[in-house]
Amino acid sequence: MARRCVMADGQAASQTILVVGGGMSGLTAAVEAAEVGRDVILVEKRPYLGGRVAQLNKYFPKLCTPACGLEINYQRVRNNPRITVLTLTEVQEIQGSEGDYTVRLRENPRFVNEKCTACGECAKACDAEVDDEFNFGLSKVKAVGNGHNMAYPNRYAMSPEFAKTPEAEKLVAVCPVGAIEPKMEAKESTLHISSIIWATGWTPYDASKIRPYGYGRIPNVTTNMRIERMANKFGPSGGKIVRDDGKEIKNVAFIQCAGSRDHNYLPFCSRICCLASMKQTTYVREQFPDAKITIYYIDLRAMDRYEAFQKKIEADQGIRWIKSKPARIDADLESRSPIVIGEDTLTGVRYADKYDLVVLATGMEPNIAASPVPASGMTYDAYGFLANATTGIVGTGCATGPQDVSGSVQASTAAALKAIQSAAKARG
Amino acid sequence: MAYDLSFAKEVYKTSEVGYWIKMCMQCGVCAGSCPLGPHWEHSPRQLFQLVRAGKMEEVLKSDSMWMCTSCYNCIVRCPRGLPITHIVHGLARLAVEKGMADPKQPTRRFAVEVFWDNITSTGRVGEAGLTMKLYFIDGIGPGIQRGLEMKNQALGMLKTKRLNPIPFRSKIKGFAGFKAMLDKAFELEAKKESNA
Amino acid sequence: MEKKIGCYICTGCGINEALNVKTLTATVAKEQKIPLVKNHAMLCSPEGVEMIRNDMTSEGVNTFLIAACSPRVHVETFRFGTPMIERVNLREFAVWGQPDAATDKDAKEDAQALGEDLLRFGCIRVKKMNNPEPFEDPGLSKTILVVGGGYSGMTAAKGAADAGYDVVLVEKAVELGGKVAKMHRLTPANPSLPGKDGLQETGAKALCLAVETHPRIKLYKNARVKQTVGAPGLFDVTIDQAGSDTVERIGSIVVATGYNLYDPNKLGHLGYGASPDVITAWDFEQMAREGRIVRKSDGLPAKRVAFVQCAGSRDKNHLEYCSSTCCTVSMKQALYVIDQYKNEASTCVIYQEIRTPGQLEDFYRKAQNEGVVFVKGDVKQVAANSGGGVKVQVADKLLRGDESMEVDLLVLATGMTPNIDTTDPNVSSNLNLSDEERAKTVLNLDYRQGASLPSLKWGFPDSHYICFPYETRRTGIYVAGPARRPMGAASSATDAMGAALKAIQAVESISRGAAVHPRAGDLSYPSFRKEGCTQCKRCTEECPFGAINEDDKGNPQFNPTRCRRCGTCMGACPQKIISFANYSVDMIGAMIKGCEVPPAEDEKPRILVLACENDAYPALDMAGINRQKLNPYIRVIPVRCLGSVNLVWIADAMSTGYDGVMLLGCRHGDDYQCHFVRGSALAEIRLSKVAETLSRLQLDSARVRLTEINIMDVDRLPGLLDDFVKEVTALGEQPYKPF
Amino acid sequence: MKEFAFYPGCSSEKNASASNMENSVHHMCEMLGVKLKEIDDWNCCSASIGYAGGGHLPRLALTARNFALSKQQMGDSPVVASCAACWLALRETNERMHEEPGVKENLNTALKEAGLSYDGKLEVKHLVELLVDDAYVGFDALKAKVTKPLTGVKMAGYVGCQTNRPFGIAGDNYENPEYLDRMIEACGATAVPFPKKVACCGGALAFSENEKSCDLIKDILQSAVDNGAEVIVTPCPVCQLNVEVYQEKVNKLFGTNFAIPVVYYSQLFVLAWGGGWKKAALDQQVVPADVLKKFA
Repeated sequence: MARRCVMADGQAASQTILVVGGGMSGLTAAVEAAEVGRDVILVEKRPYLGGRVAQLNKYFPKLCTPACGLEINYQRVRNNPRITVLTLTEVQEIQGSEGDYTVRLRENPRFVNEKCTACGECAKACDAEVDDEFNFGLSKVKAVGNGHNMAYPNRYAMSPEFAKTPEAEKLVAVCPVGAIEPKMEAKESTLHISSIIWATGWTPYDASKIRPYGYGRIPNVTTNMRIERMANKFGPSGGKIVRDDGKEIKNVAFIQCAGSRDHNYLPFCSRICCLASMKQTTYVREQFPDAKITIYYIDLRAMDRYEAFQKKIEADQGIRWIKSKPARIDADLESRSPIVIGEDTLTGVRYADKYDLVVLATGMEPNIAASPVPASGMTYDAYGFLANATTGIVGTGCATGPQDVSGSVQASTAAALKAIQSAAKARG
Repeated sequence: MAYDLSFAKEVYKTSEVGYWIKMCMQCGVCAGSCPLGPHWEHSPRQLFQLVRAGKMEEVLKSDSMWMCTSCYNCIVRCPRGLPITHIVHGLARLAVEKGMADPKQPTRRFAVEVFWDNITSTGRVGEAGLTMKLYFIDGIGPGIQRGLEMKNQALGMLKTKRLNPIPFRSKIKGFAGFKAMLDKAFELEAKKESNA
Repeated sequence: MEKKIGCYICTGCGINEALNVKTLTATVAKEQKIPLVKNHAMLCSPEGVEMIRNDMTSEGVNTFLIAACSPRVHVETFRFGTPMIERVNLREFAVWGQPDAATDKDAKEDAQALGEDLLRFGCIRVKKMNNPEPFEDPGLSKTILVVGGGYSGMTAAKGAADAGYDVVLVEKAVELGGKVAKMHRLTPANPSLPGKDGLQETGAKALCLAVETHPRIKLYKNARVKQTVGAPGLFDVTIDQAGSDTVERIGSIVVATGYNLYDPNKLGHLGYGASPDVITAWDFEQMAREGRIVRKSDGLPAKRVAFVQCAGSRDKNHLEYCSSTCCTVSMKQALYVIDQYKNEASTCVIYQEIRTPGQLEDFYRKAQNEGVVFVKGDVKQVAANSGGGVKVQVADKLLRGDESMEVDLLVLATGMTPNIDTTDPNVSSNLNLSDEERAKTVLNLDYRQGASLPSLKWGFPDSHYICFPYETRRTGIYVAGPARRPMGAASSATDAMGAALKAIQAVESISRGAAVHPRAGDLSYPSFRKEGCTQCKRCTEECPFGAINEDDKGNPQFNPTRCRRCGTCMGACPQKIISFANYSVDMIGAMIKGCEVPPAEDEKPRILVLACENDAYPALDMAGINRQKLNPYIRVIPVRCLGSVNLVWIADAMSTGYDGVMLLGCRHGDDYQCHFVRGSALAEIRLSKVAETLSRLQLDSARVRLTEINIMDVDRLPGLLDDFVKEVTALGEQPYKPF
Repeated sequence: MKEFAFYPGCSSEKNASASNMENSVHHMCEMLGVKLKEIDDWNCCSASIGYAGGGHLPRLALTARNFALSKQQMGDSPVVASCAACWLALRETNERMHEEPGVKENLNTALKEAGLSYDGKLEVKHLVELLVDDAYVGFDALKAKVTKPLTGVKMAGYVGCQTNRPFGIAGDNYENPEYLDRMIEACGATAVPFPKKVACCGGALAFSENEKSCDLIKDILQSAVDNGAEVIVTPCPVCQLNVEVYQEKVNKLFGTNFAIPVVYYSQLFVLAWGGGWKKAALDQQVVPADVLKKFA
């Protein structure tokens, strides 16, 4: 992404729209606005676009790959000269008002310049490994890499810690095109912007905070997002859903509302988890045709036409649906299998059932709660989600509330119109 | 007729933190958390739904509340933040007040007939008196039998100087004020109930 | 302007090591007769780009053949202000995809042959390519028509007007406002916001006023759309207002016709009709609005009210889907009762699942906190009480038994159905509606494929796509609000804004002559040679977007602004008379024939792969990036969509001596992934008929295969290709090989 | 170190069931230089069983009186408790005075009868909270005093309920608190994995429905033994009493053969710091802690 913020067609910089966050919501807002004919600057703090969606194996209800829609959106970005993408970039400060914002950006160093051809020689030569954030720490990756194999832009980046080491310097000579620059520094820049779309998305709720479920303490208790990575054939286990000891999986439980709808953790409903678990039963079924599956739930929330997806999953006779929020998980130390304990509320029967694998359907923590919009006058709800009250700075996707993909796209398309309205007002 | 809310409204108003019962979403965490699960008839969540359904008799005659050991597992896990332990205690108290608690329920007897008297008669627990009274609650015969059953435990405690054999103990110094305070507290509590 | 081609071969990224660039250069210059060929060690570097730019001024180069890396990278690097550019993917296919070429002499030879063929394809393509002239029409309009003046319609109209677009709003009722204006209060959009946890004013009055007084909104109340003729940018919409017709020139359309309530008369099993005190949520809303919540039977105060969820919804005998808003609507209505009767109120919601997604969970809590009781169960029996009110028997799932309750009112939370006419355009009966039937449709589209919008399921014209929820199969027409999918007011407002944006995007794109999603920005559009037409109607029938009408004689009438540029018409045409300036049957045919097929005795088969550029091509590309060995005998030609594959190309391939043809495209069927809806499905149908052609040529039909591929199939793709090559080779010698 | 108001509770009285705790706590604090000043004329908190006889307000009034006395005698000094139930009653009363409408006012109306008042603002500390907190004592100091490390003894840290839920020691994880294991390790002993770490012993039900309680006690003992523990360590007087004293009853009911000593953390410290058998009150064990004898 060599391009700087040069506006096409000499459109006044003050009519440019800034989109913060390059996940599905931000991408959509950016391309939808650009395809109307507006100049858009899309900033993303990671080295690549795609956000959470890029980590998903499949979408519900079609069970299709998110990479397909992402590819189309990347094409739309590539082919549209009105969009400028700035990766590794964060918004430092926003001043001004609707139609006339001054925004300070910080572009963190990639340590690999735009000459990079993604040939991979540096990674081959690099011995240092770091936790693979993309795979939720399920694996390690080289300290220099492109993030994941579908990454866009497909350009390498180096971990900042590694860049400081002498090993990083050694890679300079390895690169055939002279792209490695361990001394690269952060850059600050200032932009003039008419309106801003805030689409910073979500982070999976930290399951280790849900103490009764013992994530991190009890073996073979995992999370739904980790299952997405495991089930992905380019994931850390080559597409296999696995236990930590590699033993066969015959009996899997999904625990809904793991952290959500719970005043101890996230009091709101994360909206997607019911459908995500239903979807994940198909991963399990595909890999383990005879596996027993249990879903523990409070209310099944397959809204509107997703109901058909629920019906489809319900047709799998190997799934038990238990209306119950499990009280806790115990460890069976010998078998390394978790025991789920609770009460089936429809029978009143208490259970203590052992599973080979327990999947916590964790919810969405809004990123915006930890990193609010660096502007004054913003309104947030009780959980840190952005209210859509402010004109000029428009929240969308999971920055405003838990959303599924198509809801995020819907809201982001709407956000593009609001941003354009701001520009229209600025024009007078 | 179910779901007539008059009993529920009474509980909301008069029972200790009873108003929290409104907030239960019937997830079952409390039931799964309770160590006395194998023994009770109604889990906390069931009691709450019965309250909302207006089933006064079923609730107040249930011995489930008396199983509470105050372990607080339900409180810390309840996703709706219900102070379940206290609600259950409140329902037990309501059952006592309405005279609907099973008179034979052993924990009720211990709590109401023995323990409270024991502590309020002097200001502090008299362990020997407490134990004796509990054993002899049904008269001399069963008392001796219970005492014999627990003989070894008592002897062990005696030997290790952890049981004072003399049941009599003196009152705390400020007993008069202590008593007046409790009387006032009971009076205030009764007022709250009559306001319902 | 005369075409001046410049070919630039990059020698970086291992191309120079793996391939004989001199020979490649000669192939372009001598064989393909493109004299301007240059090499550069790193074409994507500023120096490389500078070299090309210099040629633009000094040599007048205006058409570019970039033989370097994948077209999926460096798009912006090689952007020269013209669509007249072609990328030859030497790096991914002939270098990275041939990892053993560095060590194996045969493999190196194969890679070289592959590189040369790829260059030949590129050369032929640029030679056959013409600069697309954008479609223009002086009559193009940017006015947006919004049909429906309810909450969604008004929001869409105001949204577009506030962005500076003229809007025509048609409302069939005498007044604006739709259903929301007739509601007492709304559920909070986000109850977790400070001070917004309770019932909200509808705001309908203010919105109506804003719409009525908006200088950019032209309002037709008491009116309906009588007919829609034309195409996006050029729609002529006849609006019938109280019997008098007006024609408006319209650019794009938002349909926001809202919903209907499920007919409660079908809900006898839930007690409807058993007593006047069993009413619908809508009737209850009206009561609350009038401020008198009373029993219908005797007018006495209705303090005890029960609400039945999923009344018609989630029921295979009624509506199979969840109507999405009923749970919160009932909570809202229970709060009305509590608001009116305070501590005397007794409300209860009989439910299956409580569905309060997102922050709406706080509204559930709010309702509970106000005293609403929730009963999970099924209504078994409802009977009128002699003294008024009803007795309801519920199979109570939490108390695990039958329970009876007495209430003053039983409110059925009836589901919603889309207030729109939709049809399946593939069912021919829909095409032959009577004039009377056509007149009843929402838009009465003058489309050869029918007057209605195509539906997805259950009559909702929702998009099939997760990533692109506004896509419909009628370009420039977008649906918003509960007409599209069951949703409440807050979602409808967002949805309407999104639909308005898409409508604006459509008129802006059309004004530039550009396509909308998914080939956004494409300036090409189909043209056809009328004299060659046999009126077979395949193009008019198969176009997934209904873009092509027919005249009285059965000749196709193209509507470029309805077109998405997939080329399905081009693929359908047996006469090969439909083409784009930069994509045609002739062009691809020539590329196919341009491959240098070795004679049979060389034992080097050639397989033509026609790959969908959306998913299959990126998958092939990724395989190269991953250094997976791609079978060196395949020759990949990307196509816009498998729908654009004309069967003549298969004949071309066979007569050229290819051993087999493989079509790689998106999944079709129920969960299709084809971005042009039916392209890959149509290709499959066409292929089923190719056996005949092949047998005429004395060829085994196994030589041609369609395989569904998605972008994630990178791992299995090389194996699939190898297998196909093996199977085809096993069929024996292809008789049309050159000698 | 400053002096703290101390609420020992009924079981810590002379010759009461937890007098072994009180005796060892006394010596432990002496060795640490922690000064605890007993609140004069304190009364019973009614523990976990006062609800039925006392109901809501009278029950809370009991603790409010103790607070009021402490305030009168010791000003703003935090109130320290060593008994789980006493500490919990203090924490809870404070919390409910702030969170439940009317409670603070009503309690003061009642307190007025005894010539007292309380604003709900005194800080409450469990004795353990002083030990684990560097601001007061801290693990380093606990370790530094060890002269007779209890090397080689395997112990199950049994935290139980009320020092753990709902408030927890210094915010430790109530499903898997770690402070007790760390204390065991600080004494030089070995903490074994113990799944029943936070299980309930039946509390006051041991009195009224002993069999039900013994059911729970058996599981706790079994888990400790299964995991190789030679000693069970606890901070809670009810836990200690129930798990120790009813072993014989459990053996009778279930045909088991348990004889595992159950000691307080305070006893361990006194022993490990060289305080000897008597100061550690280890002579007050119903199930003798012979395995620790060699450290006396």
